[in-house]
Amino acid sequence: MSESKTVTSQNLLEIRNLSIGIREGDKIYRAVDDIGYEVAEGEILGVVGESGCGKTVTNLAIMGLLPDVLFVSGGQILFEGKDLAKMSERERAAMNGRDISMIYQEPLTSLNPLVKIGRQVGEPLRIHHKEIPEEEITKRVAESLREVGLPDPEVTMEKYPHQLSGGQRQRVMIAMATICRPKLMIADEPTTALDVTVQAQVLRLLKHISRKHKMSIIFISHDLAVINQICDRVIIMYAGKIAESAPAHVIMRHPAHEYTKGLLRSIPRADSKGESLPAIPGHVPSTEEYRDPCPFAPRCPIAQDICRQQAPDAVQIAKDHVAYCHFLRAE
Amino acid sequence: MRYLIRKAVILILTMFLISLMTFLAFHIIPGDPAQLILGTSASAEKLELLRHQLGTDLPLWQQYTSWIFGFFRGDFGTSIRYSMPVKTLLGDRIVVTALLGLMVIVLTLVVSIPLGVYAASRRNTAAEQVVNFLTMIGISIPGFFLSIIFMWVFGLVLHLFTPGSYVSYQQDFGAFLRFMIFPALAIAVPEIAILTKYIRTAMLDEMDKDYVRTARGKGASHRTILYGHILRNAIVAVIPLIGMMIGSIFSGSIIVEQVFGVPGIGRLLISSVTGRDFPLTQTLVMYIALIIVITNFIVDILIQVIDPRIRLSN
Amino acid sequence: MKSGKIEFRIGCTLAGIVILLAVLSLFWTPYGINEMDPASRMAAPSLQHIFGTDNMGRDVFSRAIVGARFTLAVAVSTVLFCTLISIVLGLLAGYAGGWVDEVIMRIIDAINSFPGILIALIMVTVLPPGNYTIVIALCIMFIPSFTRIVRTGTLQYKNADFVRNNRVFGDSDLRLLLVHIFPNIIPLLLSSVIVGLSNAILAESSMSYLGLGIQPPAPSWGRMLYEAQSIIFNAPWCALAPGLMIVVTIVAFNCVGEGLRKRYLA
Amino acid sequence: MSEMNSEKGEILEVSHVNNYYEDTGLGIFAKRQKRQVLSDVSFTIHTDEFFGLVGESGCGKSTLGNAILGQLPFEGTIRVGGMEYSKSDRRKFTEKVQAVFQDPMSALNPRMTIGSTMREPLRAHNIGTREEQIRAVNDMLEKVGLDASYADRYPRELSGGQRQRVCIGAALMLQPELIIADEAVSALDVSVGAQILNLFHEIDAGADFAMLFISHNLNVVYYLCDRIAVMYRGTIVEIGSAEDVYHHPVHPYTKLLLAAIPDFTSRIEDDGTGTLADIAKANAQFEVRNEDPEGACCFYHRCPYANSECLKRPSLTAVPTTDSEEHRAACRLAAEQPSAQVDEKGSVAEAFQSTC
Repeated sequence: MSESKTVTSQNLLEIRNLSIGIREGDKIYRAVDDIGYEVAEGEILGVVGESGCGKTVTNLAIMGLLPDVLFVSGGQILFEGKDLAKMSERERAAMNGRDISMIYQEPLTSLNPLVKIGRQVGEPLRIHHKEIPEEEITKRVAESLREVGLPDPEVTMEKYPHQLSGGQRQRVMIAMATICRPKLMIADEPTTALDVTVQAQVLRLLKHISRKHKMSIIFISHDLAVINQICDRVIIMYAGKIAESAPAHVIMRHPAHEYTKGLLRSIPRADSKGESLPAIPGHVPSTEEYRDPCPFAPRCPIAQDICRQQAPDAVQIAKDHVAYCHFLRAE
Repeated sequence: MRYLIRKAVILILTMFLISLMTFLAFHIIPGDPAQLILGTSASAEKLELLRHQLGTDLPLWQQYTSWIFGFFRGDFGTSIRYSMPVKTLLGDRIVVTALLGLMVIVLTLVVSIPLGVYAASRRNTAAEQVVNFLTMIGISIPGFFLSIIFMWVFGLVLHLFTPGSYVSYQQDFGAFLRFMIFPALAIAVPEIAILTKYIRTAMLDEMDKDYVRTARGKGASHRTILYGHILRNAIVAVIPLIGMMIGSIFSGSIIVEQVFGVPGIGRLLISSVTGRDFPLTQTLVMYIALIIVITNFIVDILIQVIDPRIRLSN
Repeated sequence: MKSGKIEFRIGCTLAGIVILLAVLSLFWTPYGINEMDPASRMAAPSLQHIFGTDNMGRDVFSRAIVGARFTLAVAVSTVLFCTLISIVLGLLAGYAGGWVDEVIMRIIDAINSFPGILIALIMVTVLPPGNYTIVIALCIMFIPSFTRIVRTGTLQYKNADFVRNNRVFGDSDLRLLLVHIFPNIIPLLLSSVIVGLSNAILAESSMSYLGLGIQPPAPSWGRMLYEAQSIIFNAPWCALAPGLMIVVTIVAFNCVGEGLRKRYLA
Repeated sequence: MSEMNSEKGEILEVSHVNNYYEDTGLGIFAKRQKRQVLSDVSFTIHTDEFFGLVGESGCGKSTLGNAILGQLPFEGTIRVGGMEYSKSDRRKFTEKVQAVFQDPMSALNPRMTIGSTMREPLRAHNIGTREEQIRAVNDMLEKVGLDASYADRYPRELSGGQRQRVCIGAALMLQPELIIADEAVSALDVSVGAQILNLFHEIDAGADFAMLFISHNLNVVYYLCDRIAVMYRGTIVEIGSAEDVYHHPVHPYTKLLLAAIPDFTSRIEDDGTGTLADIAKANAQFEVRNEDPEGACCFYHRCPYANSECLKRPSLTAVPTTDSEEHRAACRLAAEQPSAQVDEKGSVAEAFQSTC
């Protein structure tokens, strides 16, 4: 689909024609259908989409954490040139936590309820850097907890997950995910379960750590406003395909794809009080339902027959702005 | 602390209910025990004498209170069939059943935990199916049938032990153990099956939890995740069930002691039941029920201490 | 769930065979259950005597299938009787909560602290041995576990969103209980009842073995095993036949119960 | 419409409602604490008005919603259309107030068809014969944007948005005067949520009913509601017209909420050179001081403007505003200065940073 670009600066992560299948009963469906995108060094990439669009599945594939019903059915996941999809379980495990790490939406269930915070945060170090002595690990854990803004880390280390608030637990997750200074962190809706005031703090923290350690982040969310706060570039996904990809300020101000426009218009804002929102009709097709070549066709205001016959190609609208629609012209 | 007091009050209340039920069962329902023992043809004076001896001529609540206080003082009344104080009858029989119970518990834990963990770690493979099939069979074999099979195969065919040749633990502890391993196994097989199934299910539940995905995300090896994270949580989930095992072990021992001729309180209970020996049966029933209630109480406290979520709920 | 289906099918076929044999024994048995043929005492299994004969020359197969009838009858009546009581107790304790729940659960805990066989032994001491006594005894033995299952189900659904929704619609508590909560508990209850059936068979045969369950001359698996114990060496089939029948029946119902549970809860 | 309510009469009266949560704790070491959830909550909703109740999780807004529906005990009085909830006459009360809850996935009985679930309210109040009920259900299905064919389907065959439409339809079957919507769009995708918000507009035009719209999202509440109350730790800290509360907030917590909501105008900028101190300073506005004196203003432990005067819990005092609707805030700042104009986000954030 997207032809491999001329060799630019070595991208940290490159996804090429990735497809992920899902086994339901004896039938196999496509959860992710032939997508491609890149993440540069130190860049924060936003991945936006509604439920069932494949945003989480793609990133679980990068981490090699796909549950049994899901499998990579095609394409490559190149991390620093090495294809993760072809790696063995052991090689992947060696990279997880050291080069790539992940934080999740529900901080409470993501921590082991019976193990103290200090021990869990230090675990990546014990796994990947066996040479570091125990006191040094404790020191690094304390430093890491302080960096994520937790007051008196020595006390927090002795506590159990259920004794911390949602915001504190998410900070512990960030500390755990950054203690080995990985090059890429995947954040799967990290602030969705948090209060808006706590969310603001965690977003600020993530941006700070990313810039300070030149750590790229793939930030997954369904909330465009949150994405706008923190991301450099954004990818809009719909029903397993990429609809549009562009820098954040471009997506927010002059989106090209009809779906992105619909999403932006669906969000109630200060100036839309009173009038009815121009919402997108219909609902997202689930993996079992039939999906047209352009999956947005049934809900798209400008859809024609061609959309139901042939998948749209990538249209290069601007230097860093690509959209997949038959009715867009390259600049 | 308030929770502990509440739990203790419930314990005492339950023990009171048990004593009430036992008393009711043996005093109200059967009508006149003297009549039942001496049969309908007995003369009025003999009945009167026996009633007096049994104390059944006193008003009910008095009988109950004297029985309860007697029970705590260790005076369990005299057995009709053996015409000697119940206390001496119990004596070493309790130790026999206790040792048997201990052997069963040890056997069950030693076999079930590794088996359950193995089955869970080999998820969706032939090995797991085999373990499932074995546990299914294990649960379905009645204790007495298993005992008869053991007696036949190990005793008569393989001559590993001679059925009916019980050796008291005072005389030769080694021979005692060699003999007792078979009744212990007969009781343990269904317990092993049940506990293995519970451990496997608990492990599988934990495997789908988010913190396991986090651990894999940290690059932890399959082994560290299985034993470091999953097993620890699974054990905490399984402990309450171990409390329930005590009850079914007692049931098992009642039958197996009878088949193997092991002089424990189980066998004594059956002979007292068939012989309609009320004071003896009543005491045994009360004794066993209390032990079970107390062990459940201890297991309940044990869980509080182990699970930090409960111990440190702020 | 594929594995759920296999267990369910195996369970149904085995259970079907046993039930068929039990029903058959109502009309026809190869030999009279007490018909002694002194000539062929302790004969090995052969064409005339599928399961061989015991030390009194009686046909083991005939006695086994009649025994199946009695054992199943006791087990089924126990489970039915006990399920009815447990549904009432469980729904009440789960929904009413407060002291009602406390009282019921204390009684349940007390009964539960008697090991199963013990309750049966007490009942048999107190009431004359016979089929009714054993049914009552087994019923009391199983009330605690059944009531707990119904109570947990009720608690789980009592605060479910859709029950709260219907309460806001104005439904009475009774209607909430019977129309909304109970239908959702049935699948779980059904699989536990069937597993309960196999436990009842296990318990009944143990009691009959001790001579406290189904009284002779009616044959029962437990009693047959007791009688076969003494001649186990030279006529093992007398013990193996009823024993294996018990195991097969219990495995059958356990498989059916497990299959149902997996299908509904998967 | 019952004539008792004048044109601008109250449909819902909540006066001095308090509610305590008995935290028995699980462990043997846990002490039995009594935690206050709602503290002295009073407000009224006019007939045919959309009233927004906004606050973060745990502030007691859902507790209040359930208290109004009579689902949990409370001190103080709550009257809906002049009638207090009493267990004995639950049916009469439920004719006046109905509810739509957050999670459409668990709001419908999985073993019941959509049609019979929607007939449930009519059955409970035995209104009409079976045919009339079925027809009423089909009409309602059209009204909420579905069609009669959905009546004999089961909940598992519907998407989240469709199920929420069914819940709204069921809530409207009895033509109640008040609907409590507790986070009705929070569990839905953005595009589906917008459809539901539009649905609320359409049905408001048709039938006239009041709605108490509970949500954690101030933008959604501002979009949909005429009046808004902001809640923090069980207390109403600010109440007024949507315009006043959203554009002229007075209470520091409301300002903090507005500053924290991510929007499309501002972005978090950070070049990574900042030290830990800078980060702490930037987050200062959200920091929690540990002194939380008894009886003081509920926001005392986080408020940059707090002083000795705030040790006595302030009551809702009127704010001199241009708008006719009454605008009150539980803060000493309310009376002193006209509602500070919030020109752009920066100014509020600076206000917080400068004081710590």
